Amino acid sequence: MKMTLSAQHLWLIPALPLLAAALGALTPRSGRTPAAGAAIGAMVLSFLLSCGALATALAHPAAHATANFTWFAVGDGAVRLGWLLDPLTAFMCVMVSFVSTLIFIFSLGYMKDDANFKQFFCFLSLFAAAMLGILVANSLLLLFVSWELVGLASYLLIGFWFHKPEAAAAAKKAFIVTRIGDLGFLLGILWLYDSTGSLLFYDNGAGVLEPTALGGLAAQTTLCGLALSTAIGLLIFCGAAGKSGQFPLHVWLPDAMEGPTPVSALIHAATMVAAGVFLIARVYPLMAADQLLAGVPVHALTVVAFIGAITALLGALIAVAQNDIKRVLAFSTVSQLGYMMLALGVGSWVAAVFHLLTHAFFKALLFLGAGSVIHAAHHEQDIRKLGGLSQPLRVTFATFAIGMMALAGVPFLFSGFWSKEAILHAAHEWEVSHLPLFAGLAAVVLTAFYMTRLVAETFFGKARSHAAEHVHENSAVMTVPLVLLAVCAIALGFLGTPAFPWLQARLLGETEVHGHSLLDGSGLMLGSIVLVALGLGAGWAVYWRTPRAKDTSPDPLASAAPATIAFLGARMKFDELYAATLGRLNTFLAAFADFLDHWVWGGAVNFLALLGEFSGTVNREADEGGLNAGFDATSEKLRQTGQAYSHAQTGGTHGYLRTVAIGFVVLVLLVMLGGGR
Amino acid sequence: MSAIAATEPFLERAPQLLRDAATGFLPEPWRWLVNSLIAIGVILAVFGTLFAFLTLAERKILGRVQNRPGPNRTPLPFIKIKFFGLAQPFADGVKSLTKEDIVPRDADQVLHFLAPVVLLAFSIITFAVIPFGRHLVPVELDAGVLYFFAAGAATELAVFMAGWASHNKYSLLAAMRALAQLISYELPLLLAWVPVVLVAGSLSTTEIVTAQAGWKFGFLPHWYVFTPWGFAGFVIFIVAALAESNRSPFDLPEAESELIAGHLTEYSGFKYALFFMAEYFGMIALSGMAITLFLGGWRAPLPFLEWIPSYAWFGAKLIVLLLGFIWIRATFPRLRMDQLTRFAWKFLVPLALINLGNAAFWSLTSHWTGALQLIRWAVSLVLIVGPFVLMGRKLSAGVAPRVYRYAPS
Amino acid sequence: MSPLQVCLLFSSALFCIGLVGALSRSNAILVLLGIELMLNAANLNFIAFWRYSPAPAVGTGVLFVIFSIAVAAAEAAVGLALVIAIYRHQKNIRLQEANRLKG
Amino acid sequence: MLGSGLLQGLGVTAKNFVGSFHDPARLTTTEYPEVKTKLPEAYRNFPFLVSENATDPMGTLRCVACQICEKECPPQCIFIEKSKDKKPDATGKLQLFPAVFDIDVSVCMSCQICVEVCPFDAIKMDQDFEIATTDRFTGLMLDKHALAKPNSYFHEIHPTDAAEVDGRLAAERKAAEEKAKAAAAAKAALAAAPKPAPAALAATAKPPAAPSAEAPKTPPAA
Amino acid sequence: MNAALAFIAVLTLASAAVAMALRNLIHSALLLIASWFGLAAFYLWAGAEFVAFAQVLVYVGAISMVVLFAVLLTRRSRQDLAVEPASLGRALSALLVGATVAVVLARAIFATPLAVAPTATPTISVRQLGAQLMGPHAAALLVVGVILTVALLGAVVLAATDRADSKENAP
Repeated sequence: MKMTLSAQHLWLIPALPLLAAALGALTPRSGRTPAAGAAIGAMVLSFLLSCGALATALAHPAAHATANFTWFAVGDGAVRLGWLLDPLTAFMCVMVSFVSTLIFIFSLGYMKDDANFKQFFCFLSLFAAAMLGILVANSLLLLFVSWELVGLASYLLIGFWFHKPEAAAAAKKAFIVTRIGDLGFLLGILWLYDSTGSLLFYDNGAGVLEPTALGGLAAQTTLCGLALSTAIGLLIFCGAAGKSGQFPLHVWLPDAMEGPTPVSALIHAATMVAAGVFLIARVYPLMAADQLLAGVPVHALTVVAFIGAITALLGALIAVAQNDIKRVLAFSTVSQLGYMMLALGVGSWVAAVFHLLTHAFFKALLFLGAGSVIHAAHHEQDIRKLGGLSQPLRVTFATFAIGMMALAGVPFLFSGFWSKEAILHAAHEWEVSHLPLFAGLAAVVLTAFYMTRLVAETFFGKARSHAAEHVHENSAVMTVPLVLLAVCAIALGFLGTPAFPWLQARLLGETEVHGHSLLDGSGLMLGSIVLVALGLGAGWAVYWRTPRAKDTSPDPLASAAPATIAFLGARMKFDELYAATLGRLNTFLAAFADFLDHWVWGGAVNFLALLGEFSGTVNREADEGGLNAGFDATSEKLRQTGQAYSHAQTGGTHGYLRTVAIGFVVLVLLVMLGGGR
Repeated sequence: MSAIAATEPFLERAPQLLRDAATGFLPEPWRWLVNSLIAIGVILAVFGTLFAFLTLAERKILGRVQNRPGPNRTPLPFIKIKFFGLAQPFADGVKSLTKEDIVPRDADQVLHFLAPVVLLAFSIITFAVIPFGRHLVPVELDAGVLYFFAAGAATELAVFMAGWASHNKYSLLAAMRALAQLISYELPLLLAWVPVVLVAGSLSTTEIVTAQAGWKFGFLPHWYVFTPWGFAGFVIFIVAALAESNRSPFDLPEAESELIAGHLTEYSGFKYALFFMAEYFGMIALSGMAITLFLGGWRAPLPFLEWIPSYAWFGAKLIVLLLGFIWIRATFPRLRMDQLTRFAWKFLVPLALINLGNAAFWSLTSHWTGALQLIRWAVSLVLIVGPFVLMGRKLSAGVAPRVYRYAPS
Repeated sequence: MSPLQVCLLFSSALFCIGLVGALSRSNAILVLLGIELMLNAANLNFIAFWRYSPAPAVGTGVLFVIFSIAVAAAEAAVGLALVIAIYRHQKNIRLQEANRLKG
Repeated sequence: MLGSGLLQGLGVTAKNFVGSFHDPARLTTTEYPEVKTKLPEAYRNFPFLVSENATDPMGTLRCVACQICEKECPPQCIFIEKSKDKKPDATGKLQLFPAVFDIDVSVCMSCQICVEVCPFDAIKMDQDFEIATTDRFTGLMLDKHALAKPNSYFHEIHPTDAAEVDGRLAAERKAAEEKAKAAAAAKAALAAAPKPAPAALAATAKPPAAPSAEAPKTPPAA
Repeated sequence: MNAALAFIAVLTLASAAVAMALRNLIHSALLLIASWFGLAAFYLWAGAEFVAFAQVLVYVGAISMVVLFAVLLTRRSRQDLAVEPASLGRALSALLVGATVAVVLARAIFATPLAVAPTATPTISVRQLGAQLMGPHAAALLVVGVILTVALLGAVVLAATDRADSKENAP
């Protein structure tokens, strides 16, 4: 029986890993196996549920099945959340849960001898839960909540080895930089809520992404002529840029490599960084709403496209000059994300999602392969010290090679080629400008080059360090995920080839698939194949042919262009730039605030205290002197009269009774004679 | 008098017919006067003889219980044959009349004479409201029950007078103890009949009796004694009645072993007999009221026994109750003063109060039918048995069960 | 002289007897009894007015008397308790000597 | 439970009450004047004089006025005057008889010494206690006539003693007769002629003597 | 009807007056109780049955006991009961005040127009009284209940014997 999962039960997918995380948190430190078991079990279960969701989504791809509910009601306004099920969600859920499951299994082996093994799995399942939360959310608010949880999980995982100072610093850096992006995102959300009154994407007609709201947003223009939807779209893009490590806010991603490799694989290759792209894909109608206004100077998507292009180029350039195996992969992720943003910018979010899915698999494969290498080489990460590992690490080398070829975009067999091809095709059709296309093509060459450099340096030639000499293949628990990922890296490509764009059709909601022949790609495909071959050839020529002798022997490229490589090696000095500009601004503002607090506010409070004391003394003086004397005189007179009356108090009951009787008589007489009637 | 339906059996109407025959011809004001005089006469005659034979029955039953025949000697005045000592009461009467009536020199002559008179007067006027038969209610009062206990309240006054007037510090002391007993048992007595009034909804004795009409399941009469709170109220009423009329376990005041004859020490001759007559009248009145309140007054216990006249039923129940009193007197040892008051204040009063609550619950849930009826019964039962057992255990906490060393167990 | 006036005369006479008794006797208990008499006189008034009132059904007079009887009972109890307390202090209950509260 | 003791008590009295009507063992009171209880045999009250038969009590008194009892009676409450003439006793022998035989019952302490010392079993202890009188002087001075009671009454109140005494007297009488017969025979033999004088023997209606199993005592010295 | 009223009035007034005049405390107490009976008779005559019985039950049953107990408890010997006559001065002043009050009251009775037709003796059934008591006067009933209990406790505390006192003010 095909297990189908309706929108109402969608929340189960993120809930299970969250439960596992909670379980992990509660079990004592020694409870290693239960925590791990719970995490993996939860991931497998949510993967199965995701398949069910995918089945329902594919049944009627056009529909956006939602299940909304009221979280809390304040006065007459109510905050409503909900779950959304459509092909985009389903594909992403399947991808995230599958990759997470494999990475969890991999980290069983990788983290085996780590002290707080239990926490690691707790944080991982927390992260997976948050990521799935983003995917299934039908409301920007719920999405934002999961977004922050993902940020928190990445901070915890990056800073997992908190006893290493640079890991703690990297975690803080990642968290702060993504927070800057999230600030923009939050402003966007607030503005959106203010203007449309609701944060639900699809709320049978009243949702934000539905035509009525979009029309309203697109119609209004705000400051400097921007359409409201564009302004909100740009703000949301800030969040996406921060999280996906785009151009201005990409600095944290390479440093995030301080965390354990499965973390890098999971978060900084497959899922978290993809969250930004998913977000833009999710709110794509909002971003694309202002296309209609011809006169409007800036489109949100054009900005996205250019940022994407710059990041792709920038990432690829820096990756070439990195010597740490994980840093190279980090920058390659930055450039690939640039590619996805570029695809979104040029109008084809389907290509972006397709590249995202394929990239997730082979990048996770590469990272796990790097992890396997590091684990085998006793935590040696510098490729200059490695080398000659192809023989001892046979499986790792094979899977790593597949990953490299997919990333580089070796034609036809590997998924990377097809998804990158789709992006370049979309960039080609973009009528605004062709700059992003050229940047993309340049990045293709560079990607192929630095990947071959990486493979050559690590796997070929002679082992250049003691650690590299006696290396032995890892256990099955680490190699099986690699093989699985390798299979996916290859197979996934065939889902979206131009001849049979099944994935694109399903994502767009069409039920039948009409492909077009490979040839009418106006030679773009041919061009890209040539560029890939160029990149591979250059890489082989420089690094493969004459592998480096010792770890200290100079890098051939560095010797060729020392200045640029050094500059690229230092990540284009962005950190120093930021420190110089933003850092100093921040310190100045802090100093100014301190001054204000001490002198301006402090002074006012002290003055008030002084005033109170002064009035107290004046009051005492007045009271002591004038008032008492008069008061005592009157009370004395009162006492005397009381004394006089007390003589009537004889103590004899008869006397009292007699006075009562006489009083009564007098009273009655008064009433009778005094004209009472 | 309510109109006498002609359909009722002859015996039922007999008393009325007799009386109307006797006073039919008189004009109205006089006819009422004569009627009431007749009523008074009848009551005094009937209950006078009942008193006489009650003393005899008491001595015979006590005898029989102690395995001795009891008085059976006194021959009827002129006929020699002696049977069962039936003439005994007349002999007692003659004896008490002929005995010398000694009055202490320093006694307060007026009070000394007044005490028995007041006591007897008040115990007799209590008979005015007891419905002896279907139409045999001497006086139909709206607050009949209250009248009954108001009259009863004056007995304490008489006891005090007796105690004080005989100028003897022992009898004064005994009077004080008797007063303490009477007062502490007046409360449970009053609290015992309040539930009946609460359920019956009226203070008039005739309405209480009519409220107990009818039978449930054909054989169980609607008498209040057959309801849990009714039975508890009946028991408390009887115990309090015993105490009020200074009988059996509570006969401390004139117990021989205590202060001679208590406040009656200085009395002899007919005044002494008057005291006894007052006590017995009190006992008869209280049991009459117990019958009216709890045993369905003059109602027949079973439907097919209706043909027996109502006053016969009242008489039968009265006899049964009085024999019960005598039976209790034959059985129970005398209670010490502190046990007596502790029993009243710490056991009877709280139990009566709880019983009041119980009756309130009963009347509030009167509309329950079917299964609820059982629940109502069960709750009412528990409401009474629970406190009874708990307080009972607390009351007899100090008293360990007697261990007879030599007597065979 | 209507019967109502007879009743009122009766009650005022009773009241004055109580008053005279309370004023003349020095024995605390008799003073209390005098006051008790005055209270009863008041009750008598209520019943008299109720008896001859246009709307006897509404037993306000009767109710008032019931409450007054209850309160009088409470008052008598407390008063006599006081008398006993006084007796314990000064071994006699002459009111003239019980004036220790004078100013 | 508080009430259980009370109910048990009532039960006991009820059982007693009912029992007293049908269980003879329960109702043991004998209504004295009409029903007299059987006095124990050894009960004794004041002495009485035994007369052989009820028809002529004065004539057949066993007492021969030997005044032993008068002398022995500790409180000296017996007063006897001998008679002038004699009358034959049971065995035909001429004996004196008391003219006056008074016992002051108010003084008698019923010590039974008179019975023990009386050789002729003439005085026995009576069981009649209903001798209250209003006149405490003459009323309590019982004379011969009041004291005499037939032997049959003696048998009623002291059956064993009576039987024993009668047995002994019968034996004596038989012995006396045999001696008399022997004497007569001897005299006959002597005088061969004189016709033996018929011994005037008052036929005494003697009840069949109890089988006197014991050996006949030697006749007391006359 | 007036005859019965007059008879009752005379009896009650006589017993009250004698009660106040007597020297023997017990006799005056008992006479006062007799006057209470007279009052109950008046209530009966007026038709307020319930009040009459309540009066008998409360006054004759309970208050008489309290009074008599108080009389007995506050004397050292039998002579104490023969209370010395009120001093002439006080008696006279008392009579004077009493007389003035009586005159004023009588004047008030005769002056105010009370002419009311003698209606038939109204009867108020206990059920009506009960409804009144439980209905509008329920609060008053509860308050009276509270007053009685407080008075009861107060009386007990006030009249507690010396033994308790000695224990209390022991250091």
